[in-house]
Amino acid sequence: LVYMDHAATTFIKQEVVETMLPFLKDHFGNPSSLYSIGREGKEAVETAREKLAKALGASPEEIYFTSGGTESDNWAVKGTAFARRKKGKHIITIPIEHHAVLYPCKYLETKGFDVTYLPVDEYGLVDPAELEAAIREDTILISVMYANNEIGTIEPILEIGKVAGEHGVPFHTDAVQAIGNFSLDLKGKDRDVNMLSLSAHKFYGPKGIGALYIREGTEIDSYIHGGAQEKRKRAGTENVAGIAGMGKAIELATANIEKHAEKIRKMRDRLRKGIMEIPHCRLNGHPERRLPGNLNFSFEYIEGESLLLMLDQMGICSSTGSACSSGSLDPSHVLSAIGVPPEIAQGSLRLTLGDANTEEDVDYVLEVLPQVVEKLRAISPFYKPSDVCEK
Amino acid sequence: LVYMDHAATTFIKQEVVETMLPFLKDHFGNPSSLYSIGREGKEAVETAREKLAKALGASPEEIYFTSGGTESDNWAVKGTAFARRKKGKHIITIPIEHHAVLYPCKYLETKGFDVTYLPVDEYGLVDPAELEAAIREDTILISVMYANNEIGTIEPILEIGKVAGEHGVPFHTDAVQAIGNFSLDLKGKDRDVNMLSLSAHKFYGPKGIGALYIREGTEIDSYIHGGAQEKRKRAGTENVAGIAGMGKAIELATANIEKHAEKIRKMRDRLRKGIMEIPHCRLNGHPERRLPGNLNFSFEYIEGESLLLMLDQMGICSSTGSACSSGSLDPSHVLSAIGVPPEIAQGSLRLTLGDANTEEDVDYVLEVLPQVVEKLRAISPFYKPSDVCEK
Amino acid sequence: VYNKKVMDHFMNPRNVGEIENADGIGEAGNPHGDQMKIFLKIRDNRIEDVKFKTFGCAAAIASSSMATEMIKGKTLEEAWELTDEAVAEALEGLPPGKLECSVVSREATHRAINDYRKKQGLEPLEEKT
Ligand SMILES: Cc1ncc(COP(=O)(O)O)c(C=O)c1O
Ligand SMILES: Cc1ncc(COP(=O)(O)O)c(C=O)c1O
Ligand code: FES
Ligand code: FES
Repeated sequence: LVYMDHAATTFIKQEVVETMLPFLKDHFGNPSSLYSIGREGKEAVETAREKLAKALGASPEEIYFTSGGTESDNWAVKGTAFARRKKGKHIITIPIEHHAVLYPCKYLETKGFDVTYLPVDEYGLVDPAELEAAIREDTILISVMYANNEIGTIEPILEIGKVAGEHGVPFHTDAVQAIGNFSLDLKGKDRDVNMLSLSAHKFYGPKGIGALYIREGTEIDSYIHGGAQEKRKRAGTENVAGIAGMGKAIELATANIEKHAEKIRKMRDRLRKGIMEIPHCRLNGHPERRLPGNLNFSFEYIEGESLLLMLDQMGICSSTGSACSSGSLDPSHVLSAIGVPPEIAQGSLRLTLGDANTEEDVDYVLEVLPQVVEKLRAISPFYKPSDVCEK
Repeated sequence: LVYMDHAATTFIKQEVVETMLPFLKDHFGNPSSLYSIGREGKEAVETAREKLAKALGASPEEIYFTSGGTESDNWAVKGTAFARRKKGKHIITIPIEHHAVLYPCKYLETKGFDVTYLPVDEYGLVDPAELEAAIREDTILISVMYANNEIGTIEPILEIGKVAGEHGVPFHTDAVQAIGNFSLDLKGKDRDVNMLSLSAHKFYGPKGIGALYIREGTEIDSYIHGGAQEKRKRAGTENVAGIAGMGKAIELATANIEKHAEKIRKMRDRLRKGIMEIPHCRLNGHPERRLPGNLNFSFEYIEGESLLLMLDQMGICSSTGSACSSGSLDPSHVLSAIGVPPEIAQGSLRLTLGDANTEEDVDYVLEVLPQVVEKLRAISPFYKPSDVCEK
Repeated sequence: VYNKKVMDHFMNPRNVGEIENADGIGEAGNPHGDQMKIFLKIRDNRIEDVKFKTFGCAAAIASSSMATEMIKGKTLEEAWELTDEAVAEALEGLPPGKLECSVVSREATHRAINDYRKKQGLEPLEEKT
């Protein structure tokens, strides 16, 4: 099996599973308990918090555990909006955010908030000057993702942070796809970020666990109320095994990050080069400023779900932004926002490389993909073999 | 080690861990993916949903996975309140609810909602007639727990449901402590319940996973917005391992429920009888209508945290409602609400029995507890050995 | 997601291609931008040969393949009776939400038959919905 869908989720590293197991077995105590058997859980939670803080260049007190990237995004967006309602009602974000940011924004619109979806360019990039121009007196939050999950585009986070900081607007970034690909330093270069979301299952940790970094002094409401966990900011008995696993996972994912990213990038680039030889295909997203493992192509005359399923039959796991695959009428909101016409977005294929991949995987995909594309084009009513390639 | 804190959390059953493991190892696919490797996760999620539905007498479509009891309670209370805001702003609950219900209610009060905290009697029981009298034209939700986590009192859920149903008010019940102790039948006797919260780590499943039952047709907003998971009602990549574990756990916990409850109740009753011999102790909660494994005593002249820690030193895990243990000024809100004076609530001890216990555990606690109580009283300035026991 | 039968017709679609100088050609699409084109060779009121091309999901491709199998050799009257349900049933079921993907095969078939009728100077039949 060739797994090229690391942006969807990753396998869990062996050491991570081993870190989790004791908390599924003997160390089952409730971290809130006072007696010894709860203490191991408590310690595991605090150790993980330190590991996350270290990996992000943050303080442990600024790390809050959640049930995943989606909850982190919801909390950051809605928690800030409600906490700062008296100061204003304007939020700036971009149309290529994950739904975990977009839908909370849509929800806030129904509650009287004003949201600007700042257009991005054909590569998905935000222009910091345009962002600055969009800031109003009543802007209470800017949310721009670190890197896009579909097309891999890396946003100019430092510049955006600077603009936000200069105008005193809190800045949230969804870094779910960034962890393990870039070094973050929230006390250093990333010091203008006020909130940052992450999710363990994107960096070889378990599903259903994530965190929100909240810089000290940030105004934000609790989102899940109840017990006194997480300094009363996020209630609920802790998913101790998940938290411990995430701690281990981030430690592993951020050790030697440059070398790791370089290795993935190399494989990715060879794959990209090979795929570009297929006629009538175009790369979506930025040619250079993209996640090291990300490739997103559109193959004209082909529908993406079919392509994905044929690849699956050949043992290759991939992803698509086609409307057919999602059961909705419109193809990927990200491809639409960067101006890819619907009929071409229909034929999109995302391949995301990671630790599960080897050079042999690249060879195999380069062998299989052109055949599958050919086969699907042969049955496409739109395709005329005489057409010329337009790269 | 004698673990008598099953109401705080339980160990995870071996079969449950085994059900989880494949999803931490080989079957790591994202359930939302279209290709084969995601399908196993998807199937595991749906199998668990069916098991939950079966255990509750519900339809699988009415089960929504969450990150635990706290999130389920937050969702039920706030999701209903916001969805029905146009119909009214009045909510009825009781002061002995878990904080996961109470704090969302407090939060709603800051958003213009009106909450009635209906007083309970000295045992913690709600009077359904009083509840009926409290219903107003603009009442949009009633939330009353199935059974209390501190004093074990079982509320008259069927009667409350009937009243709620007759007045057309949606009824939520926090059944976190009830699962595995009572048979639920949401299509039968419990048909007046509209929403029900549960949490896996209270019935020998993992922490950080729970569910909200939402009867078809119930008006409720999404609380976590984003991807299309859970029929677009609860976004976020699923905690597949946790969900699979919870499915197994509820199956095990609800097989042979009467026999199991009877066994626990017997041990509990022997322990109760023995403890009642200690002078100046009183049982909190209802003498009969209580969870089979629950005991909650107040030992006069003693402070609960000290008691708990001394018991811990002797290898007994327990819990207390003392203010000292929580770092807050007031002892347990539950004990206060049933009229236990603060100085007596300070000396409370909760012992909750479950599958980890044997008759030997009961013997051991009966041997150790009187000595520890004695020892602490000997250093208490309030205690005069001449006082007589008032049972 | 899809059963074995659907996957078989998707991976090995029958009757793919075009017919030169076809007697009837029909085309149908849906709002996703999915498209099917069908070519009929007709002799003595019977569908002697049929070919198709489809742009769409696996359900659309498998339905096209199955629909062409079902009408091949049939009289035009018989072929007109083709329904979405019959195609889905012959495929042993389609996942929820994918039932409408078989609609294009039925529509394209009807249009091809009408195209033929027009060429013969006959009134087109009224398409069912
Ligand atoms: C950019 C981005 N944000 C948020 C999420 C949601 O995180 P989770 O899957 O943990 O709910 C994802 C992953 O699906 C993502 O790629
Ligand atoms: C009655 C009750 N409700 C809610 C909860 C919260 O559930 P969780 O621990 O899964 O957040 C608990 C447990 O602490 C409980 O006992
Ligand atoms: S053809 Fe688009 S969903 Fe089937
Ligand atoms: S005496 Fe120390 S907290 Fe109460």
